Amino acid sequence: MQANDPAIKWVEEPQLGLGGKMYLPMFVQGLTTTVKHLANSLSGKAVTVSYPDEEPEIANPLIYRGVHRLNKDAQGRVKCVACFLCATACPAHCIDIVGTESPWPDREKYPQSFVIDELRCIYCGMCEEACPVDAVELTSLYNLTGRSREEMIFDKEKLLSVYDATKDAEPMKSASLGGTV
Amino acid sequence: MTCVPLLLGQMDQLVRSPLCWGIVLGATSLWLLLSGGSETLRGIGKLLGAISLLMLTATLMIVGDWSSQLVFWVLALITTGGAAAAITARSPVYTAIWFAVSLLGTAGLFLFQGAQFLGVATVVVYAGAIVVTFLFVLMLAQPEGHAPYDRISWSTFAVPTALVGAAAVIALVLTSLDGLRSSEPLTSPPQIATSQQHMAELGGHLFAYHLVSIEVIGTLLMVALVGAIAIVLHGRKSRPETAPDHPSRPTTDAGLPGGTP
Amino acid sequence: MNETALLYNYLVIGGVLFALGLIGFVVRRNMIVMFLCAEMMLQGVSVSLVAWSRFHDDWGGQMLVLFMIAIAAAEAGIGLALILMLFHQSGSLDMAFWQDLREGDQQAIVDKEVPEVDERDRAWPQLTPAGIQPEVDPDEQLHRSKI
Amino acid sequence: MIEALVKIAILLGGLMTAAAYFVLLERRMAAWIQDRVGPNRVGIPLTKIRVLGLGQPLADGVKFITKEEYTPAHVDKRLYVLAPIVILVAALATFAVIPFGSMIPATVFGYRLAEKPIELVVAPGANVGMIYVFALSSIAVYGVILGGWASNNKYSFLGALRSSAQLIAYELPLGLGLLGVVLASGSMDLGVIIGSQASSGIWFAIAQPLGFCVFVVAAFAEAARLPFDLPECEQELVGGYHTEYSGIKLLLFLVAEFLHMIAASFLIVILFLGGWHFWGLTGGSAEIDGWGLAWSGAPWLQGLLRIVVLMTKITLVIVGFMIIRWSWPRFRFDQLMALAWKVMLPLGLINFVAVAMMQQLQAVFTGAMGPSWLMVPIAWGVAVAAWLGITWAAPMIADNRPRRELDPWEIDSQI
Repeated sequence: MQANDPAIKWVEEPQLGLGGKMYLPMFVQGLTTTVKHLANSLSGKAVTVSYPDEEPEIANPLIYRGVHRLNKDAQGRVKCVACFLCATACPAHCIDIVGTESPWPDREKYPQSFVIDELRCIYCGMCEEACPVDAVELTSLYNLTGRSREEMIFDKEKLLSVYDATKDAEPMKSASLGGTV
Repeated sequence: MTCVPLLLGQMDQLVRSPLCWGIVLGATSLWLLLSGGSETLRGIGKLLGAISLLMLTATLMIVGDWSSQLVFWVLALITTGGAAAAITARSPVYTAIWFAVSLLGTAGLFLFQGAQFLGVATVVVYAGAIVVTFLFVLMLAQPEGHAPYDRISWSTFAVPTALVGAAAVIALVLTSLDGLRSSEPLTSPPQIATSQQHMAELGGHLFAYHLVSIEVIGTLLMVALVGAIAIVLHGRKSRPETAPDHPSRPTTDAGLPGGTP
Repeated sequence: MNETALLYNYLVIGGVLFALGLIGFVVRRNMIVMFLCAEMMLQGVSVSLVAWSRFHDDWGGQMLVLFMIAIAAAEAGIGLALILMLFHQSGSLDMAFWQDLREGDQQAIVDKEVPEVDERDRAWPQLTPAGIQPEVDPDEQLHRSKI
Repeated sequence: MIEALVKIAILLGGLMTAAAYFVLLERRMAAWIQDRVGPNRVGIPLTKIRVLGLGQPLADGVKFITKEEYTPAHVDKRLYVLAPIVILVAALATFAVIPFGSMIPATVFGYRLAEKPIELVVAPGANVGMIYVFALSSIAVYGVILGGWASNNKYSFLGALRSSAQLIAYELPLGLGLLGVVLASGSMDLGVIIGSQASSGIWFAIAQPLGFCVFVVAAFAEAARLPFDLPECEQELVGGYHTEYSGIKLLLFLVAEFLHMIAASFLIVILFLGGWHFWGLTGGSAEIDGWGLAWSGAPWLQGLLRIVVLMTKITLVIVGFMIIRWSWPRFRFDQLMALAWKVMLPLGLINFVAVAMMQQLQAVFTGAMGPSWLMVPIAWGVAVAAWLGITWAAPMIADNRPRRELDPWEIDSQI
């Protein structure tokens, strides 16, 4: 392709004004921005949160994606119906469900075991989106730690206990977001 | 040719001096190092070279009290040792580095003589600009730093001939300087070495007595700069598509970048 | 300090530098190394000149060295340009490529035997592998195992 | 002899500590400018007391030293080890001729320290002071170029090539900026240069604004600080010439870089910002003369004050270095070279010629050398005119716009 090819659309670079050519006004402009931020930080407006000393504020727990929990319904039963939608949706393949026939009349199946590997999870929230009965939810617990890999594999009991621990602080999203179940 | 009888006349005296043996040892070591032998031979050559350098340094005259003598010895060893290592190193990058070391020694020798400005200027101009530029080119041209033509010389006779010639130069210098050894010592330090206003005096002298030379040198540098640019530009334009195949072309190494056209 | 001894020593060192530069210039074939050897000869002369300058208590020697440094700089510029051009045309820094300027009745120098290139040198610019390749389980390729 | 050794010890200790704490300062400044807090955790070891993170340099040092020191298999071992040593030695040796204060009187509190007042510079009265600094800065190029080549890695090598080209190119404007000062003060001895500013009360930044600009820009480039840190730009060259280094060798490189910056700010302060001089505070004579009413009884106090003034100025200049680091993007390499050869070199030459002419005029009219207030307006006029001239010539210097009349294959021959 030649440079004078009519198919080429030439875009003119913007011309520098006098300030740009002199460099000095731009110099001062850049310096002013930097010094403004410096002064702001020095007067205590830095955005850093010194974590172990101060807890971060979670602005909206409803959309924060932390540790999972398995919700219980009004009778205290696990809400999950073992439909495998969350395991299918999970991009990290971290959910493992073993479904079995439900002892209750209002559903066909329930999870005999429901395991989430919190180390493999990427906290994308797809399981929450996929769940038709709003059984899996992500809480706003951010400080998830453990001493071994096994410890970080959460089974059904553990996930239910997360619900028990957080249900007062964070009511089920389905209710607050106008869900149907 | 007048030096031949002079040399012969002093041969007897020379053979008995460590100087002569130092030169012979040095020549042997250079021969071993330059003629591309095995690693063992090179090792022996290095050892002999070190010994001969020490011998030669020891035959130099005593210049002063022990501290300045020590400084002088170290500087002399750095200078000559660096130079010897530079011409025998196989990788040209090492050559340039050893040459820089030798230059640092030379600069030290200049400072030792009280020629402050020259000492520092040598480092700035030579070590700082020239050698760095050469390192630059070397690294671009020979990134791997090894080529067969750095291991062999022109022919079998090149090394001995050069060594004999160089030994003759050194022997000539030494014999013609023999008068200095026996003359009585002068100890009054000259004014140019002790001057407190070294730079001012040097500058004054330079611009008072050598003004025309300065102008000429300045012009020369300018012309050299323009010439260098002209040569490079010209060379770039007239670069042939394929280099003509020389019948006399020596062996090429296929591993070289762009070695075979 | 003993001025005579100083002069003697410096002249000897200057001579040695000059001789070493001479050897290198005659023996080596790399153009840049030859150039550096020529500079080494200049250094030898400089050392002698500074010594004479001190011995005679005269600035002349130092002036001359100063001019020599300037000339060496000019020479380096031109020399570098020439070497670069020669390198562009032959693809090598070997001086043996440029034997065309010899007399008509002279034989061109041809290398009888070339030292074989050290294998270590040959392999040198290669990068080392970044680590041991992990064993791959073929089953793992077919499906990602769940927990 | 003992005096010199003590001075060397103080200088080395002070420099190493300063380099360590400037690293901390640099990190915290970076954090503040980016609205963060920065390293503030490490305090006194084995206690839980945190003092603004002042233990951080110690922790960093321990980390660097105890880290695995990894030498890749493909490097040229000897040069690989030599490079950081060369660069550090060159960086440290620079300080031999740089004064870190004025003088200490021979007698302090009735205790006789020395025969005569102690000059606070390791090698006092070095006639070649400034050229010595230049010589060592050109030795430092070796460290960079050897490190890059010995690493046998294309990024390192590119970094080394860039670095050597940049350092050699910017040595010229650096020297030209300096020449004006040398011409006006009549000496290359840094102590004398401070003395001539102090006795006239005119800092060379005021007397030669153009030279000051050129020198500062070139000093930034010589110290390889942003916006001129092309030798080691992380985004393109993954660290440049020290990509392959780790452990204590890397530490040596980093310390040497900071020492370059400290040396550059020393030079800026000494050559252009009056060194230890401050109006009405330190006195104008090079000797400790007990100038001024307040200090007349305590000459040592005056000596101390001069050290404090000098160090304050240097710290401010270094803080300036750090603020500027976060204010501008890096130059492109051709822009960098164009700046050196097409902008800074002519400006330096203009400054040099202007200073020479002003000196001559001054000698003719007033018969006195050295800076004088008479010449300050002329100097500023020259500076503004030269700057406007460069502004006018800017499109010719750095025209990066595509040239549509050229065939792409011809562009190479047109450049």
